[in-house]
Amino acid sequence: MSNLGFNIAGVEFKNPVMTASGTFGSVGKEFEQFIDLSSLGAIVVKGISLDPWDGNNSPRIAETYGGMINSVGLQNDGVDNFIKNDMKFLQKQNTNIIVNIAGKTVDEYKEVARRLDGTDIDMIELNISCPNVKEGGVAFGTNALMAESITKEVKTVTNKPLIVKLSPNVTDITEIARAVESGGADCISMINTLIGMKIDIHRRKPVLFNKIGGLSGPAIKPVAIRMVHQVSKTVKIPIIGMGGIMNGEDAIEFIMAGATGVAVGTANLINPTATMDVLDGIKKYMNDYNITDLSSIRGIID
Amino acid sequence: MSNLGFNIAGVEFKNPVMTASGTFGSVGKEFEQFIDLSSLGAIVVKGISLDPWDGNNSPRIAETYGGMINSVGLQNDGVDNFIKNDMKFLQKQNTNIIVNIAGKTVDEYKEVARRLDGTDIDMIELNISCPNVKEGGVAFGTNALMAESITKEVKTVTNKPLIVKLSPNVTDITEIARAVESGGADCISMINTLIGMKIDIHRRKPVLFNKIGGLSGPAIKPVAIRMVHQVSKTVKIPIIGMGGIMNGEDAIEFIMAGATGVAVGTANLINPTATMDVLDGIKKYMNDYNITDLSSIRGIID
Amino acid sequence: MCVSKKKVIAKIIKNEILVDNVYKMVVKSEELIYDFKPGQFVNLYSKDKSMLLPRPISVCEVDEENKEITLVFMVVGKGTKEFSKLRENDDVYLMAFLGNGFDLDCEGENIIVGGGVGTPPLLELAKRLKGNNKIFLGFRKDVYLIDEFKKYGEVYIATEDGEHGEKGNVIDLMNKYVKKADRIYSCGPKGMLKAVKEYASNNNVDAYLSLEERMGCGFGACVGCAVKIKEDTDKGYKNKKVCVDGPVFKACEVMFDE
Amino acid sequence: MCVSKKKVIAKIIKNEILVDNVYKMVVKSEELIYDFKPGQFVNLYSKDKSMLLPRPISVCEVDEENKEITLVFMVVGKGTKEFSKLRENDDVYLMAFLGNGFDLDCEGENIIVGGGVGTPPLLELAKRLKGNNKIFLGFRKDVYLIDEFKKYGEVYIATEDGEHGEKGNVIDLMNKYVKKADRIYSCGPKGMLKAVKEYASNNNVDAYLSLEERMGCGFGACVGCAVKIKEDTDKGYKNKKVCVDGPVFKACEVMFDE
Ligand SMILES: Cc1cc2nc3c(=O)[nH]c(=O)nc-3n(C[C@H](O)[C@H](O)[C@H](O)COP(=O)(O)OP(=O)(O)OC[C@H]3O[C@@H](n4cnc5c(N)ncnc54)[C@H](O)[C@@H]3O)c2cc1C
Ligand SMILES: Cc1cc2nc3c(=O)[nH]c(=O)nc-3n(C[C@H](O)[C@H](O)[C@H](O)COP(=O)(O)OP(=O)(O)OC[C@H]3O[C@@H](n4cnc5c(N)ncnc54)[C@H](O)[C@@H]3O)c2cc1C
Ligand SMILES: Cc1cc2nc3c(=O)[nH]c(=O)nc-3n(C[C@H](O)[C@H](O)[C@H](O)COP(=O)(O)O)c2cc1C
Ligand SMILES: Cc1cc2nc3c(=O)[nH]c(=O)nc-3n(C[C@H](O)[C@H](O)[C@H](O)COP(=O)(O)O)c2cc1C
Ligand code: FES
Ligand code: FES
Repeated sequence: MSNLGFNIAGVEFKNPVMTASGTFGSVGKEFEQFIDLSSLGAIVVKGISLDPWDGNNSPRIAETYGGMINSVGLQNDGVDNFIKNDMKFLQKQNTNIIVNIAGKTVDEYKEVARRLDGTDIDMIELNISCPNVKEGGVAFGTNALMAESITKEVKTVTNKPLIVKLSPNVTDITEIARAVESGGADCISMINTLIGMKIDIHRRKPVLFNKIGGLSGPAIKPVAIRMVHQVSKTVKIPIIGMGGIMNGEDAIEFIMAGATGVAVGTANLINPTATMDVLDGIKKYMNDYNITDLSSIRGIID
Repeated sequence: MSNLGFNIAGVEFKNPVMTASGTFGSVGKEFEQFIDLSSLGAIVVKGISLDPWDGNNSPRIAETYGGMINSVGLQNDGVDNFIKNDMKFLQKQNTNIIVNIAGKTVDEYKEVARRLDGTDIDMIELNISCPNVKEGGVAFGTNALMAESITKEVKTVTNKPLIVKLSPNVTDITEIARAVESGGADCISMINTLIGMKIDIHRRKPVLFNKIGGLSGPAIKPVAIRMVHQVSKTVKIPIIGMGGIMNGEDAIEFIMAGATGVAVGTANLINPTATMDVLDGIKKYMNDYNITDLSSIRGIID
Repeated sequence: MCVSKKKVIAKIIKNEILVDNVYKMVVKSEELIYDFKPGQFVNLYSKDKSMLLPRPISVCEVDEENKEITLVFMVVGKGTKEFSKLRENDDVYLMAFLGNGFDLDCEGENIIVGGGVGTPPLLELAKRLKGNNKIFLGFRKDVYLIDEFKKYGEVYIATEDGEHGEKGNVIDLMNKYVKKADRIYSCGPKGMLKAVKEYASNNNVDAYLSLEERMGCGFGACVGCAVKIKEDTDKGYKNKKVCVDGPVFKACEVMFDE
Repeated sequence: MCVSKKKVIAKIIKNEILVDNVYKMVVKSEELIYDFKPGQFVNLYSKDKSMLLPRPISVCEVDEENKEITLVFMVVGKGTKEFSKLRENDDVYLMAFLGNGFDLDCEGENIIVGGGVGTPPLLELAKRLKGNNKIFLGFRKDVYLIDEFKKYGEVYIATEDGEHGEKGNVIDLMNKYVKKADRIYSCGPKGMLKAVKEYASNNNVDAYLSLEERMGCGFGACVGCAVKIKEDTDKGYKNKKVCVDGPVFKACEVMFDE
């Protein structure tokens, strides 16, 4: 039997396949009819803020060559509604629950984290990289000092292991990675979306109401692989890799680049069984090459 | 008759369609059999350095989803050979000649520019954004102070109008754009390639000998459009836009985002008549919408 | 796992041009669960892998016995262009059935109002409604599906130049021909839907509108397809998903951005 | 403008499987200029728009009269998989004819050495060479095109397990059967080419090798396909392009990286 599991900061994962925040419904309910949620390594919940957020006006989605841009803007019902309405569903799923959090100020992030601390979730993912809301933390994600300090601050209010999600829209991602590591992050997830824009030349307007949005999908995979590779050579904490994963081979590429876990994002929207297809593909690769433990190929690229 | 022409720093362009450096052979000879070179707005020559450069080892090319990564590494025969061997061919082409230059030090850049100053070329394009050679100026392109100072320095040794080519691998492209503008750049071209990586999971090695390379092609267009739009709202000098242009509609998108000229890169490799197809597509769009001058849609997006 | 939606490979039974740029395509899938409500839509997926996202297309007719679905679509871009070229026996990836659909519980005077490619989804609705149907269809120029609609009610047609039916728009015709109305069902361009909403509110009729928005998934996963729907919140509305909470909404609750 | 290469839409005349994963495809184009040299290759382009780059495939045979080109390729990835599914009358985008090809000016004892999918391009060469051909073909397991080669010379076959021909490799066979050699022509895996180069230098024979490298364009535009070729420069070599300066190079000038 091949071993797909691992442990991050005390949390056991049965396999590396997680969902990328915001691409799996709010908590995954929409996918129950397509896959067995308990087969996931983790469900990563859509970005949660202190108060309910409206998100941006529509259109929020634009298709691009081999990718898409979204400007959803972290629409969510706020942390209290999440705890009240969604925790029960999540607790039943027999998989790890990671909650992605967002805020306009350090205090807001802290308050969300504090309120989640008492719940039954497994980890918190600090989203300091959402390009879609001015207040969505993107400033924290593009400045090493701020990235370090918000990580530190959030660590003071929660005992949950903390993942920090990095933005690719930076000159030197290793600088930010080092900063959040020294701020006390237990894990890094990367990459969030690249900032992109699409113009409807017939209407002479941006396709998105918000003009710009986050580019995701297979188009960005080479950037994600490069950054995961760079960061894995820079920090000691584990990485959850994502950006354009469509199948098991893509996931293996991330693992070889140095990722411990992987998250499937845009692929979920196109193919609702994508996570299970990725998992099957990983198993097939291991089988084809007689790999009994993923750790034997993890970070194998110099 | 519709007007496709414009003027940048005293140089007249008959139309906006240029070639992106490095994707059109060294000086375009390979394309003579496919298109009429004189129909181009400009030929942009592949990166030229002071001494001949070898470039990187092969493999230098990896295909990615909707794009490609290259690590050619500015292989070229040096400025003197260029002047001796290629100028004559170029002078016959009845179109603008723009020479893309690279160097390891400011002095090398200056010396290349100085030697070109006496020739019959129309403009110099300062490549401070090549991700493929450590010495290829990428440091100049990711640091605003260095970008400003190299621009200033090169301006002192040449009377040719100077285009500065920006790297997209930065946190804030408007900062670099402002810096080169205040350094005296006459024009900005953008974007160079994003840094990417691809792993061959069967061989367990990066596909490229050089590990990382520059991602180009339609996959990156949304990033390019976003950056051209940002920069066009920031600086007053004109922009030559590029990144994933495959057809006339893509070119119109760049022009609406604020580009004065456009350059066709990766598309040339796949479709050797791409530049002419782009030009025809621009004309068709103008015709369909009764546009007599491109300036009426240039930068039309707020 | 409750399986109600499914992504399947369907077979093209027929794909014919109705009028310039408008195609009627019949697809068949044995795998789907044909528990369908008029107003629901399907996702069609492109074979060109540079286009990742689904194209939502409303269901025009469903033949549950033969497991066939009729779609009518207009070619407006690369995706619909590709679909227009599909031929008999070709395959197409499809997800069905998506969205909420229209309620069929009104047995009185039904007013059905369609505009352009908003008319096809109203056909199966007209077929299944119990009461009495008056059907108002507006087109720019070319008209289609008229004979089919005539089977299920009185049909009134408006075109911009009056070459077919009467010159004008559906609201003009409604003002002229509607005497009594218990419920209005409408699908079409935003301008028309706004006018229908106003008509309904002026005449105090219950109305349902089928909306469109750009979609990322079509089944509730991305929150990409938000519309503002009136609700008792601080702001007086909530962002709802066209793909699962809609595409059909109560007209009085739809907030069109001005 | 001198037009010698062209990107055209060619028609598939035939596409058949030779052995597991190896296909023989015949394509036809009236538009091409059939001024062809053995050893040249074509670019095939994928229809799946997520794959932008051309796949270089050597020409196995050319029928200039009927304007047909035979290609033999092995399925190794997504692109070749797609090509393997092309059927009679399907279209394929193709650019031809690319590269330099082999010189045909030797009328003495020609030694032709092929390995695996490196053998097909040697068929048209064997056909056109004037002198006397001895043909050495190495395969891992399955062999193909043997009967075709037999028409143009004495054929010696090596396979890893000896099920076909003799057990061993082509160098073993050459050592055994070559008495006199005026020129060697070779195409195949890098390991084999290195051994051929060594054989040629040991035996002081003129040899030509057809190389492979990953390509961006196939016609000289991207400088993506560099190989180090000995030349009188500071460093003793120059980076040359496989796609236009090659794929055929003098063995003694090829510098294999160790
Ligand atoms: C619920 C619903 C039902 C629909 N039913 C029908 C129908 O029955 N017949 C019909 O002809 N059309 C219908 N449409 C519109 C149809 O989805 C678009 O015309 C189609 O997606 C355009 O795709 P394209 O690739 O040809 O255009 P492109 O402009 O190339 O598409 C680019 C992207 O924009 C999206 N897009 C473009 N126009 C629209 C639009 N109007 N609505 C939503 N997304 C759009 C595409 O899905 C794609 O992601 C419906 C839309 C929705 C939301
Ligand atoms: C001059 C030349 C002639 C060739 N002739 C033949 C032939 O006659 N028959 C045959 O079966 N094969 C031939 N090859 C190899 C053939 O080009 C590759 O097997 C093919 O490109 C693989 O494409 P893919 O999409 O199936 O593989 P993938 O691995 O999915 O391709 C990914 C990318 O890598 C490139 N690539 C992968 N393998 C190679 C390779 N070995 N050489 C160059 N590029 C590669 C592809 O072109 C593509 O850009 C030749 C290669 C060259 C350079
Ligand atoms: C529609 C959509 C919504 C997203 N919402 C969030 C979010 O709420 N929080 C977050 O950290 N990332 C969000 N992301 C980013 C993804 O989690 C992921 O980092 C990114 O899409 C790259 O992965 P992919 O290419 O597999 O989609 C969102 C992405 C998409 C496409
Ligand atoms: C093979 C290749 C070689 C390139 N060489 C150069 C170069 O020498 N100098 C330079 O400034 N940019 C170079 N570029 C970058 C392009 O000029 C262009 O900025 C980039 O590819 C984006 O445009 P595209 O997506 O249309 O290709 C090269 C790109 C490619 C693909
Ligand atoms: S389209 Fe994804 S939630 Fe509606
Ligand atoms: S493949 Fe582009 S130069 Fe050879």
